[in-house]
Amino acid sequence: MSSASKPMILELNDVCFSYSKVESLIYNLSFSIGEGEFIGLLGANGSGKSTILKLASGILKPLSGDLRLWGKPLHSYMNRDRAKLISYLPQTLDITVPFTIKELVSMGLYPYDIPPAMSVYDALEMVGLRDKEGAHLADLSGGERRRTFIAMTLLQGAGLLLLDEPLANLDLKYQVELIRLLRKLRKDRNISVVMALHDINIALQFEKVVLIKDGKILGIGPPEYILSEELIRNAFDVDVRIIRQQGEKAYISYENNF
Amino acid sequence: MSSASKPMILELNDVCFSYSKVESLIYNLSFSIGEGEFIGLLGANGSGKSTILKLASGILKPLSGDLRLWGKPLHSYMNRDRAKLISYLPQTLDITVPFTIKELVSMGLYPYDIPPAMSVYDALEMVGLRDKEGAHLADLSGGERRRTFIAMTLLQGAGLLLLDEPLANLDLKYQVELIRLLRKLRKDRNISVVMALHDINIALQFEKVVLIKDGKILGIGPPEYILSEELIRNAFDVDVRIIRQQGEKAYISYENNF
Amino acid sequence: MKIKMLIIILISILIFGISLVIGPRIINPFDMDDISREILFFIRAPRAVVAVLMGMALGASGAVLQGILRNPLADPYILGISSGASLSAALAILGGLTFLGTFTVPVFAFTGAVITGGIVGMMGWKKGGLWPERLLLAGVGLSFLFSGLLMLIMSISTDEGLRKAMLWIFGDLSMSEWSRIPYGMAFVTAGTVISVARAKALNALILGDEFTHSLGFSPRKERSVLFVSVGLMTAASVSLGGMIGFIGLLVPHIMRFFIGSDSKLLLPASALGGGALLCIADLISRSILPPMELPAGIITAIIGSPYFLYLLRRKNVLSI
Amino acid sequence: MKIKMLIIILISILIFGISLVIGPRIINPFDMDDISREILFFIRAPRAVVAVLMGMALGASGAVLQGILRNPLADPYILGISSGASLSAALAILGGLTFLGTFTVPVFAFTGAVITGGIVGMMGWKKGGLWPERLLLAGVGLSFLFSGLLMLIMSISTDEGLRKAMLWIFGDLSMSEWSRIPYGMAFVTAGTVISVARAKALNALILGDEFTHSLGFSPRKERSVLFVSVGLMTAASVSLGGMIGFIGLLVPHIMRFFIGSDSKLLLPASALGGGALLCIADLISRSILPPMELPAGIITAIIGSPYFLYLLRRKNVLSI
Amino acid sequence: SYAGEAPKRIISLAPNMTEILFALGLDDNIVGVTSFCDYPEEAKKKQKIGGMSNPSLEAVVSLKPDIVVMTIDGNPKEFEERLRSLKIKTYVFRSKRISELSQGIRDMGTALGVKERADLLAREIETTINKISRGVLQYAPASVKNPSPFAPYPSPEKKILFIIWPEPLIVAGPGSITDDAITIIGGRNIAAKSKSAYPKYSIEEILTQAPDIIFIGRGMGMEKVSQGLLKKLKSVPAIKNKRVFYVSDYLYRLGPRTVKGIEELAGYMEQ
Ligand SMILES: Nc1ncnc2c1ncn2[C@@H]1O[C@H](COP(=O)(O)OP(=O)(O)OP(=O)(O)O)[C@@H](O)[C@H]1O
Ligand SMILES: Nc1ncnc2c1ncn2[C@@H]1O[C@H](COP(=O)(O)OP(=O)(O)OP(=O)(O)O)[C@@H](O)[C@H]1O
Ligand SMILES: [Mg+2]
Ligand SMILES: [Mg+2]
Repeated sequence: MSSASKPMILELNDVCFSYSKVESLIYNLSFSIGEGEFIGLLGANGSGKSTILKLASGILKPLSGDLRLWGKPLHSYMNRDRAKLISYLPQTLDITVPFTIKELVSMGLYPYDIPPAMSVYDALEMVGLRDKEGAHLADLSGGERRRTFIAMTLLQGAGLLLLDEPLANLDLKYQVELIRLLRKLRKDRNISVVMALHDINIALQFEKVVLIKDGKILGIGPPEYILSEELIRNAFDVDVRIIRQQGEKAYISYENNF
Repeated sequence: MSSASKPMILELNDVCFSYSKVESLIYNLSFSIGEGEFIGLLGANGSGKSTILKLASGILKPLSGDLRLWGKPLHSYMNRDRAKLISYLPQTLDITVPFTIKELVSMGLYPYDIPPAMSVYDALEMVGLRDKEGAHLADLSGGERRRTFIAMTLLQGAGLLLLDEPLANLDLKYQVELIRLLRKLRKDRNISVVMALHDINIALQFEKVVLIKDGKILGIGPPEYILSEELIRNAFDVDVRIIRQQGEKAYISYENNF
Repeated sequence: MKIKMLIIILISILIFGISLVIGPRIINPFDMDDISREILFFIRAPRAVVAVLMGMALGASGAVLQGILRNPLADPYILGISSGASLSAALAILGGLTFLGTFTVPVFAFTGAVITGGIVGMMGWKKGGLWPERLLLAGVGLSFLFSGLLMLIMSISTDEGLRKAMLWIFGDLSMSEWSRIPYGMAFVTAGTVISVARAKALNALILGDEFTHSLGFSPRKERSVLFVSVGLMTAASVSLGGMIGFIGLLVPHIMRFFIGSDSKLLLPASALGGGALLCIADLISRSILPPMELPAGIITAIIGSPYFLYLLRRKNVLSI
Repeated sequence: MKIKMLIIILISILIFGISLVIGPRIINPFDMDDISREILFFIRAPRAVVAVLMGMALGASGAVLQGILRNPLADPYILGISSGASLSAALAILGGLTFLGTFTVPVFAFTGAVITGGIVGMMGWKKGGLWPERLLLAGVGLSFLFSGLLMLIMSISTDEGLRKAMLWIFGDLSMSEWSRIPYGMAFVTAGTVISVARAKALNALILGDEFTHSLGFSPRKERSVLFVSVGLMTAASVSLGGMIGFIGLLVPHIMRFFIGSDSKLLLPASALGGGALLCIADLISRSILPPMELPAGIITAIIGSPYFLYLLRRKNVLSI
Repeated sequence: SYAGEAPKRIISLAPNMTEILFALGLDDNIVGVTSFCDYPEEAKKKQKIGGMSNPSLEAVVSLKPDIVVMTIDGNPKEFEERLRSLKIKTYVFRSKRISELSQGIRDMGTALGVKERADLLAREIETTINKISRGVLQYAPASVKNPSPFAPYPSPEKKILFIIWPEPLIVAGPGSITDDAITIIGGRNIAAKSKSAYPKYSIEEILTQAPDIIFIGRGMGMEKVSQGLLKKLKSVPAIKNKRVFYVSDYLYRLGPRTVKGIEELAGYMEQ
C-alpha cells in the first residue's frame, strides 16, 4: 500500500535535532504519516527512534526544519487541541508514581471536557487490567505496567498514536492483541500509528517501515523491500537470513548468528 | 541435551510464595539449574517469571520450600559469597540514579577484593558503551540503558546469571550479541543462564525452556517439545503456527492472528 | 471518595463554628453581652478566618509543591519564601519602620516573600523552563542564606529586638483583624482556586514532562503557573501570621493516607485539612492555659505529629 | 579524581592550621607569650578540633542520608535526632540539672539524640527492614513533635531559660574544651570510618534493593548499619556544639558538583568539606567583628549559600 | 577575696553589672564590658568583649582580668565554668528580683572590696522604694498598713497591664522586674496569673479583665506599632480614660536605674 493516496496527518520536513552542541543527532529528516497508516520505526539502539517520536509529538523542538499537523505548524496548536490529535507513549516508564492504575489510565481523558465514547473501564478491560485497578504501579509485573500506559494512551483517543516500543515486556498474547486492537481502531476510526520496535518479524506486519541509521533514513517503504538482508546488515551490523514462506510474508531467521 | 548428567547449581524444591496474604502466586515450584545450562523462562505477563527469578536470586524469601545453591541452603550463604556465584538483572531499571555509566558498570566488581580478569573497560566494550562511559543513564537511549546493566551483571562474573528480560529494548545486533556472548562465556567458564523472555523465536535457541502459567510449571524441557502449538495456546491464550524449516529449528508465526 | 470529601468539609465547618464560641471564656452566641459580642466579632472571628486562610494556603501549597518538586519533603517553606519574608519583616521591625501603620510588617513580609519567590524562580529556570531539582536546591540555598542573614542581624542587634523578631517568625494569629483579611483572602482564594483548577496538570507533572505534554499541557507553563500561585499563597499566609510549620509538610501526607494521591482530591482535601487543623490548633493554643496564649504553630505540631505518626504506623506509605 | 581528593585534603589541613593562628589576635606560633599560648592551646585548638569533628560528622551524615533515603533534601537533622537532642538538652538546662558537671548538657543531648534515633528506626521498621520513605516521614513527624514540645516548654518557662536553650540550638562552639573531645572524636571517627567503609553498599542502595542484594549486600543490614552510624555521628555532633545547619544538607551537594556521586569519593569529600567549612566559618565568626562572636551556623550559611547558589547556576544538577 | 582593696582589672559581662560597677565607683577598674553596655556614657568607651550570651573567651583572657563579673540572668553558665577552668576568678550576681537587688549589690560590694559604697547605694535604693510604696499606701484604705515595703499590697485598686511588645502581644508577667514594680506602686498586675515572666497574652482576657492603666515599653516606633492593639482594646477603661502611658526601658535591667523606672510608673499612678 502506498501512502501517497491518503491525506497526510503529520509531515516532518528537513528536521534537524541534537542534544549536544557539538554533534548533530537527527539530520534533515523528512517523512510523513498518512491517515490510517501504520508505520514501523526500526533502527539500532541509539539510532534516534525515540528522539524522532519525541520530535513528532512536539516534546522536543527541532533545531531547524518544520513539522506540520494536518497542514498547520505543529507548534501552533494549543496543547490541548494537539493532545486530541496525537498521543505519545514514552519508552521508559517511571514506576514510582503514587497513583492507582485506574487513576493513571483515566488521565487519558484529561484533554477532554466531555469524555469521548470509551470509558476508563473499557480501556482497562482492553488491556486486561480490570482486576488490578486499585493497585499501584510498583506492585505490577513489567508487562502489566506497560499495559497500564497503553490503556491510558488508547483512552486518549487521538487519531495519531506515537508508540515507543509498546511491545517491550508484553507477552505473546498482548503483543498480538495490541496490534489487533490497533487494526480494529483503524477500521473504526481510521487511526494512524507510528511504532518504534525491535522485532523484525512483527515489523513485517506493518505496511510501511522506516529504517533509521544514525539519525537518518536508510530506507522507507513496504517491509518486503526495506527489510532486505542487505539493508538490515547495514542498519544493525548483523547478518540475518530472510525466509519466505508460502510466498506471502517473509520471516527473518538469525539462527546461525548465535 | 538433557540436564540430568550435569551437576546442579541451583535447586528449587516445592517453593511457595505470595505477595498478599489472600492468594498464593507461586505454588510448589520445583526445578533445577545445571552447570552450563541455558534456561529460557517463558510465560504470560503476570505469570510469575520475575517473581521466580527474585526467589532464585534470594531477593525474595519463599513462604515455604527450599532453595539450594551448590547443595547448601541459598540463605545460608554470606551475601558476598553468593554474589560471586549468582548475579541477577532486574526487569525494571531506575534511570534517576546519579552515577555515570562507568561508575555503574564498575559496581559489578563490588563482591571482589581482587578484581577478576575482566576489567570495567572490557565490560563496557562488550556492550558497545566505551564512548558513553561518562554519561548519565538519563541521557542514554533505552537500549543503551539496558546494556549498561547487562555490562554490570557480566562484570560480576558469577557462574549463574539470572536475567529478567535482558533482551527487551535491545536491537537486533545486541540481542544476537548477548546470546553469542553468553554462549562464549559458557564455553570459557561454563556459566549457566536463566533468562525470562517473551520472544519465542529466541526461546527456541535455548536448550531448555520452562513454561510458566499462574505461578506453576506448565512444561519444562527442550523447546522443540515444550513450545508446541498446544502448550503455547494454553500458556498465552493465543493461537500460533509452528513452522519447521530445514528440519532443524522451528519458527513460530503468529501472522494470522493480527 | 465523594463521601470522604464531604466528611472533611463538614468537619472543617464544625471546627470553624466551635472555634468561635470556645476560648478562655465560652460564648453563648444566642445570649451575648457587649464584651462577648466584641470578643466574638472582632477578636475571635477574624482570628479564626485567618487561621483557616493560612491553613488552607499552607496545606494546598504543600500538596502542590510536593507534586511539582516530586519530593515528599517539600513544603511551602522549602522555597525560601518564608525566610525571605521573615528577613524582610525583621528588617522592618528592627528598623522601626512604621510608615504603613499596622500594615507595615505584613506588607514587608509579603514583599520579601514575593521577591524571594522570584529569585528562586530565576535560579530554577534553565533552558526555558523551571527544573524541579534546581528549584528545590535554589530554594534551600536561599533559605539558608536569608535565615543566616536574619540571625546575623538579630545577633548583632540588641537582645530585645532579637526576641521580638523571633516571636514574629514563630507565627502569631492573635493580631488578626478584619482589615487585613480581604487581601489575604484574595491571594489565598486565588491561589487555591488556581491550584485546584490545575490539579489535572499537576497529576500529569508527577508522571513526568513527556506525559504532561502528551496529555495536552505545557510542562513549563503549568509548572510556572503552579509555582507562582503557590508563591503568592505562601507569601500571603506568611504575611498574615508568620511561619507555621507542620501543615505544609505533613497535612498533605495525612490526606494522602485517607484519599490517595490524585491531586483533584488531594489539593482541596489538603486545603481543608490545613484550615481545619490550624483553626483547631489556634483554638487550643488560646484556651488551654488562659490567660496565656501559646504560639499556634507549637500546638499544630504537638497535636498533628502524634496523629501523623499513628497513621504512619498503621497505613502504607504512598510516595510523594 | 585522586587529585581532586588530594586538593580537598590539603585545603582542609591548611584551613585547620590557619584557624589556630588567626583570631581577634593573631598568634605567631614561633613566638608566643603566656596568654597567646593559653589562647592557642586551650581556647582555639579545642575549638578548631570540635569544628572539624562536627563538620565531618555533618557532612558525612548528610551524604549518607541523602543516599539511603534517596532524597536530596535529607540531612542529619531530618531524622529528628537534633530535635530530640535539643529537647533533652533543654530539659537539662531548664531543670537546672548539673549532676554531671559540664558534661550534663552534652550527655543529655547525646542521650536524647540516641533515643530519638531509636524511635525513628523503630517507626521506619516494617517487615524486617528499614524503609526509606517511612524513615523520612517518621523523622519529620518526630522532629515536629519534639521541637513543638521544646518550644512549648520554652514558652511557658522563664525568659532566661528560653534564651539559653535557643542559643544552644543555634549551635555554639565557643565552649569547646579538650575534656569533651575524646568522646566526640570516638563517635565521629567511628561513624565516618564505618560510613566510608560501607560506601560501596551505599552506592548499591542508591541503585535499589534488588541490585544491592545482587551485588552481595543485605539491603536491610546495610541500611541499618549506615543508619546507626549516622545516628551516632549526628548525636555526637549535636552534643559537641548544638545544631549547625547547611553543612549536612548542602555540603554533599557542593561536593557532588565537584567529584560526582560515587559515595566512595563523596563520603570522604563531604566529611572533609564539612570539617573545613565549619572550621573556616568558626574562624570568621570569631574574627570578623571582634570581640563579638557570631554563632558559627550563621556564618556557615552566609558564606556557604552564595557559593552553593553560584555553583548551582553554573553546573548541572546531579540528583540525590 | 578582695577585702579592703578592689580588684584592678574587672570585666563586666552584662549591662546591669556595668551600671552597678560604675555606680560603685569602680570606673577605672573596669577593663572590659559587653557590646550592649551603653550606660553610663563612659561604658561605651571601654574595651568590648562581645555579647552577653556569647562573650568572647579569647577577648576576656587577653584582657587578663582579676575578676569577671557576670549575672545568673543572661550569661551562660558554661562560660563561668570555662573561665574557672582557665583559672580566672568570677563573681556571679544572683539577684533576679527587685526585692533582691539591694542585697545583691551589698554582696557584690563585699566581694569586690567596696563594701561601704555598696551599702550606700543599696540603702539609697531601699529608701526610694520605701518612699514610693509608702506614698502609695497613703492612698490605700486606712485599715491596711503593710509594714514591709516589698510585700504585695493586700487590696490593690488599680488593675495594671505592662505591655512589652504589642505584636504578638507580650506582657510583663509574674517574676519579672516589671511585675515587682507594679506591686511596689500598689497596682495589681492583671497578668500575674500567667505561667511565665514574659507571657504571650490573650487579648480576650484583657478585654475581660479591663485594666485601668496600660503601660507600654517605649522605643522602636512603639507609638505606631501599638496602634493596632490599642484599637482592639478600645473598650477597656485604660483606653477610654486615656490612661495609656509609654514608659522608658529602665525596668528591663535590674540595676541602679531600676528605681527610676519604678518612680516613673508611680508618677503615672498618682495622676
Ligand atoms: N537526553 C539526552 N541527552 C543526551 N543524549 C541523549 C539524550 N537522549 C538520548 N541521547 C542520545 O541520543 C542517541 C539517540 O537516542 P534515542 O533514544 O533516540 O535512540 P533510540 O533509537 O530510541 O534507541 P533505543 O533503541 O535504544 O531506544 C543515543 O546515542 C543517546 O545516547
Ligand atoms: N510487589 C508486588 N506486590 C504485589 N503484587 C505483585 C508484586 N509484584 C508482582 N506482583 C503481582 O504478581 C504477579 C506476578 O508478577 P511477576 O512480576 O512475577 O510477573 P512476570 O511473569 O514477570 O510478568 P511480566 O512478563 O509482565 O514481567 C503479577 O500479577 C503481579 O501483579
Ligand atoms: Mg528508544
Ligand atoms: Mg517480569
